[in-house]
Amino acid sequence: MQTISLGDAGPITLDIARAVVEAQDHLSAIDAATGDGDHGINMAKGFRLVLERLGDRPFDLRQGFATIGDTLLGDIGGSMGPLYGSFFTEMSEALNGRDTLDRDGFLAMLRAGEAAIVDLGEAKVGDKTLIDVLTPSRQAFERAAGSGADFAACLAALRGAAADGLEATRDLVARLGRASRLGERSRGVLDAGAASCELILRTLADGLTRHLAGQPG
Amino acid sequence: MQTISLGDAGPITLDIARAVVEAQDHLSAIDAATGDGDHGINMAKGFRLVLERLGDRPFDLRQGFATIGDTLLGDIGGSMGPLYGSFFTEMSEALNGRDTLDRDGFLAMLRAGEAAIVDLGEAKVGDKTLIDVLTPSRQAFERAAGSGADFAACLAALRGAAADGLEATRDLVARLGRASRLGERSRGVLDAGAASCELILRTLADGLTRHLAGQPG
Amino acid sequence: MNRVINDPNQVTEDSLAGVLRAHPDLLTATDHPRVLRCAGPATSRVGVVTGGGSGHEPAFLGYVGPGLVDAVAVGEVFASPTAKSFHAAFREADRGQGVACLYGNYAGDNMNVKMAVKLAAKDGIQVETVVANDDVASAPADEADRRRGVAGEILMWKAGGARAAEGADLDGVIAASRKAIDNTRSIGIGLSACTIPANGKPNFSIETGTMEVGIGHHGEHGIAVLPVAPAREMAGIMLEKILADLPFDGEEVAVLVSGLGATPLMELYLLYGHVDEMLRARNVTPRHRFVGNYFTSLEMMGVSVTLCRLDGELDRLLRAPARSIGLTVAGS
Amino acid sequence: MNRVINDPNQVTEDSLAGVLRAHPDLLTATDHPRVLRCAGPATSRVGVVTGGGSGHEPAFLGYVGPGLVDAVAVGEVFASPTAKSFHAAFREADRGQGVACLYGNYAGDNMNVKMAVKLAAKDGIQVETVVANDDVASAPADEADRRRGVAGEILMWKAGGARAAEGADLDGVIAASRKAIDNTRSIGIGLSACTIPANGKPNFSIETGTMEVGIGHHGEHGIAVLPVAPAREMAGIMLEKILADLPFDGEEVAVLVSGLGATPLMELYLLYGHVDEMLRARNVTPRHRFVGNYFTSLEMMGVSVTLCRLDGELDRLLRAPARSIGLTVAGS
Ligand SMILES: Nc1ncnc2c1ncn2[C@@H]1O[C@H](COP(=O)(O)OP(=O)(O)O)[C@@H](O)[C@H]1O
Ligand SMILES: Nc1ncnc2c1ncn2[C@@H]1O[C@H](COP(=O)(O)OP(=O)(O)O)[C@@H](O)[C@H]1O
Ligand SMILES: [Mg+2]
Ligand SMILES: [Mg+2]
Ligand SMILES: [Mg+2]
Ligand SMILES: [Mg+2]
Repeated sequence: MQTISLGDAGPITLDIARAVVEAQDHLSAIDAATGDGDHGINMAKGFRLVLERLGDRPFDLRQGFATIGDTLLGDIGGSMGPLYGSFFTEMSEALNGRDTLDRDGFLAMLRAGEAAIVDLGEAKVGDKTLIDVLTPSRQAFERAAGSGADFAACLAALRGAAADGLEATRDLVARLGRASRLGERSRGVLDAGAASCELILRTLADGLTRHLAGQPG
Repeated sequence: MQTISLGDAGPITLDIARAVVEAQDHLSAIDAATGDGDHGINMAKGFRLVLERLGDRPFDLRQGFATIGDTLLGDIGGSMGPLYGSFFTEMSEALNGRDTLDRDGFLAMLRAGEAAIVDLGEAKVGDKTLIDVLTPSRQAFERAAGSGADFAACLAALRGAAADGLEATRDLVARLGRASRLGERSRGVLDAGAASCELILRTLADGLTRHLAGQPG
Repeated sequence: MNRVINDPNQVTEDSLAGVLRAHPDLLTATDHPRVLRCAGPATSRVGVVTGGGSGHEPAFLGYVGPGLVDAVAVGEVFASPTAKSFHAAFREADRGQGVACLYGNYAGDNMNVKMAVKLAAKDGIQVETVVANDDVASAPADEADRRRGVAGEILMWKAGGARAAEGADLDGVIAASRKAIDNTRSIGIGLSACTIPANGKPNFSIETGTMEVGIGHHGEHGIAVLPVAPAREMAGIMLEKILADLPFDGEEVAVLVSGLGATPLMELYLLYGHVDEMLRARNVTPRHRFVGNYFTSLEMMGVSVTLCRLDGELDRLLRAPARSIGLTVAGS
Repeated sequence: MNRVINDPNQVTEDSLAGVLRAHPDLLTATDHPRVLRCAGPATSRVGVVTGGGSGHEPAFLGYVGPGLVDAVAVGEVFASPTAKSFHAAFREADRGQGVACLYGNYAGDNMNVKMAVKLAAKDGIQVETVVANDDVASAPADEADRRRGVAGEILMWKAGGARAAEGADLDGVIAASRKAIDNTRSIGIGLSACTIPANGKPNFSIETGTMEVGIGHHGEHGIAVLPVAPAREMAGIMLEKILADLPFDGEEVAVLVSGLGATPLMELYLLYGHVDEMLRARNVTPRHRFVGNYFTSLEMMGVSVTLCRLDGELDRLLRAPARSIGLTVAGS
C-alpha cells in the first residue's frame, strides 16, 4: 500500500500557494472574459497571506490545509473565500487523527472537500464553475481506485480528468455566478474558477506523486 | 441739426438683438480662449428673449432699450445680465421725455450707459473687458462732437474707435473676471465682452447712420 | 482615473480609518478590523446586521446608527465580506435576543452569511436572515430568488431597524424587513463604467451615447443597451418595468432615487420630478421621498429608482427617527 | 457625457421642478420661478438669503431650511442668478427685520447682489451682505478680497442661520456670518474636468495623472498642476496652504471635506482620515466634522478641504439644530 507521511507532504501546501500566486494574471485574464476580472487578485491575495502565515515553522499537510482554510474564510470575502475556504477546512478535518495519507484516505479527504463546496455553492456539473473540474476529478480518482489502481495511478487519473474538465468548461454556458448574466455570451471561454481548481488539484497531485516516487521537492 | 425720431429708430433694437443672436458661436469661441466659452450663449439667450418680447407691437428706441435692459436684468444672470442690463436701462432712461435723438442726446445717452457699467463693474480701460471698447468709443464720439462734427461723422468716429478698441484688447492681460486667473496666458486673444460691445455699438451706429442718410432698413 | 487614495490595495482599510475618525459619535471600531458597530450603549433588543462590499458608500456602513443597523461587515471593493466578519458582526449586534441579518442577494454574500450563521449557532446566537432581491432587471419574476439586492435594501434596513427599536422580537423584525423588501422593486440605468482601484481599469464599458438599462451595482449587464434617452423617457422606462412587476395603483409609496456615484445631484432631482409626476398620474402618491447618492457604484454615472408600496406599518417604520451617515430621519 | 436630462438648456428649470416635488416639507416655490423659500410659517426675525449658480448641488438651494437659509436665488449652471431673482429672494426672506445676504465672491454675484440691494432699498428692505472669500488658492493673502467663496460658505450660512434663529438683529447675524467666514479657509484639488450641459464639452481639462491644486468650483485655474499624489500627500498640500494662511495651533476647528461631484465617498473619507490625523499631530482638534458631497461642480472629480477656527460662539452656532437637503444637525 502506497502511503505518504502527512509531515513529509506538508510543503505541498506551499507549492499550491505559490502556484496560485504565480497564476494571478492568468486567472484574472480568464475571469475578465466572462466575469469581473478579479479571480486572480482574489486568489493570489489569499494564498499570499497563506505563505506569510505558514512562515518557517514546520507543519504537516493537515495543518497546511487548515491554514489555507482559515485564511480564506477569515480574510478573503467574495465567493472564493467561503468556497475554497471550506474546501480546505473540510479536507484538513478529514485528515484529523491521521499521520499518513493513502489512496482511500485521499479519496475520503477529497470527497469531504467537494461536499463542502457543493453544500455551500449548490453548483452542479455543467454550470460552468470549479465544480466542472472538481467533481469529474474526484470521480476519475474513485473509478480508478474502484478498479484497483494504486494511489499514484489514481492521482494520474485525477490529473487527466481535471485537465479535461477545465477544457470542457469552454463549451458551457454559465448558469451560476457573475458570468451567468452573460448567458450565451459566456460560451467559448474557460471558467476562471475551473482554472484555479485544476491548478490546485494538479499541484497537489504532482506533489503527492513525487513523494510516492520518492523524490519530494 | 441732424435728428432721428425715436419711433423711427425703434427697429434698430431688433437689429442689435439679431446681430447678437447671429454672433453666438463667434462670441463663445472668443470666450473659450480665455474664459469659460459661454459669452455667446449668455448673450444670445438674452437677446433671443428680447426678440420674443418685442414681438410685433410698435415701439420706439426708448422702449426697445428698456426691454433689453429689463430682459437682461431679469433673465440673464452672470455678469452680462447686470452689466449690459444696466447699460441699456440707463440709456433708455436717458431718452425719457424725448421724441428725437440728436448728436448731443446720443452722447448723453451713451455716457449714462457707460457710467452704469463702470459703477457696477469697476473696470478700467486696460483691464481687458468691454470697457476697452466702450470708453474709447464714447471718447471718440465726444472728441468729434467737440470739434464740431455732425451726428453722422461722430457715429463714424465711434465705429472706428470701437473696432480699434476691440483689436487692442488682443495685447492686454486680463485683470478682471474669469480671464484674469490666466494672467499672462490671457494675452494674444481678443476679449469676448469687448467683441460683443463692438458689435452692439457698430449695429447701433450703422442703424442710426442709415436713418440719417434717409435709408432706414 | 485620478483617485484620492494611497495604495490601491488598501483603500478599504484607509477609508474605514477615515470613517471612524469622522464619526466617533455614530460608529465604533470592534475587535474585527472589518466590522463597525453603532456607537453608544447597547440596549436589550434584537440586533440588526448588514454587510457587503465596499465602493457603494454610503452603503453599507453609512446605514449603521440609531434606528437602523447595529453592526456592519465590510468587504473589499465590490466583494462580499468574509464569513468571519459577518460572524463577528453578529456577535457585536447580539444582546441575547437574536440577530436579523439583512443583506443583498449576491453569491458571495449568500455563502459567507450562510457560513457565518453556522458559526454563530455554535456560539448560541440565533440569526435569521432576509436577503434583498429588489432589482427587477436582474431576473424574471418567476425567478425572483435570483434577483440582486440593490438600493431597496435601505428601506429594508430602515423598516427592520425601526421595528427592532420598537422592541419587536426577532420574528417581528424579520417579518417587517421581509415585508419591506417584498413590497420593494428597483431598477438602475448605467451611463458610464467605473474602475475598482486595485484593478486600475474598468471591467465593463458603456459607450457614450448609450445607456445600460437594468445595470447592476457592479456593472452587471442589464436587460437592454439603448441610445441615451431624455430623462423623461428614462423615468418612463424604469417605472414601467417596476410597475409591471408589482402594480401600485391607488396606493402610497416610498420613492428612492439614487445616483450611482458621478451623476450630478441636479440630474437626480430632475429625474425625480418625472417619476413623481408619472406616479401621481397613475394615482400613486409618493409619501416618502429620497433623492441623493444613497447606494453608489464608485464613480459610475447613472441612476436607480426604487419604489416601496406602503401599508400603515411600513409608513410608520419609515417615519421613525433614525440617524446615520446616509439617512437621518428627524421623527415627528 | 451621458446625462439624465431633457433639453440641455432647461436643466435648471427641470431640476427645480423635481426639487420642489421631492421636498414640499422643506422648500416652497415663490412668484419668482428662480427663487425658493423655506417651507412653513415665517417667524419674525432677520431673514437669511443666499444664491448662486446651479451645478453645485446641494449648494445653494440645499441649504435652505430651518436654522439655515430662508430664501435662495438660483442661477443657470455655473452662472450668477439675476439681480431680479436676488431681489425677489430678499422680499421673500424679509419679515421687517432686514435681510442678511450671504454669498460667494464672484464677479457676477457681486454685481447682481449690488443691483438687487438697490432695488430692495426702494422697497424699504434693509439688506446687509457678507461675501465669502474662503478659497486660499484664488489670490494671495494681501489680495484676500479677490478670493473666491467655496465650500466655506456652508459654515457661514450655518452660523448666520443659527444666529438669526436665536433672534439676533441684522447686525448680529451679519457679525456672526462674517466671523464664520473670516475664520474659514478652503482649498480644492481637481482631478477631472466637468461639462456644462448646455455647452456639451468641458471648457477646461485636467490630464489623467495630473491634479490641479487650488482649482475653482467652475474649473478656474489653480496654483499648480502636479502629478497626482497619494491621498496622504494631497492632505498635506492642502493643509499646509490653509494653515500658512491662518494658523490654527492649539485650537478647535470645524473640518469640512467635500467631494467635487464624482469622487467616491470612500475616497473622501480616506482623505478625511489623513486631515484629521495631521491636524491632531499639530494639536488642532476637529470638533465638527463634515464629509460628503456638500458643494460640488457637476461631475468633476476632486475634493476640497475647509477649516474653520472655532470660538465658543461659532461652536454653539454650528451645533444648533438645522434641517435642509445638504445638512441636518439634530441638535443636542
Ligand atoms: N456557486 C458556485 N459554486 C462553485 N463555484 C462557483 C460558484 N459561483 C462561482 N463559482 C466560481 O467562482 C469563479 C469566480 O470567482 P471570482 O472571480 O474570484 O469571484 P467573483 O465572481 O465574486 O468575482 C467562477 O469562475 C466559478 O468557477
Ligand atoms: N467688471 C467688469 N466690467 C466690465 N466688463 C466685464 C467685467 N467683468 C467681465 N467683463 C466682461 O465679461 C466678459 C465675459 O462675459 P461672459 O462670458 O458672458 O461671462 P462669464 O465671465 O461670467 O462667463 C469678459 O470678456 C469681459 O469683457
Ligand atoms: Mg470575478
Ligand atoms: Mg469579484
Ligand atoms: Mg460663464
Ligand atoms: Mg464666459
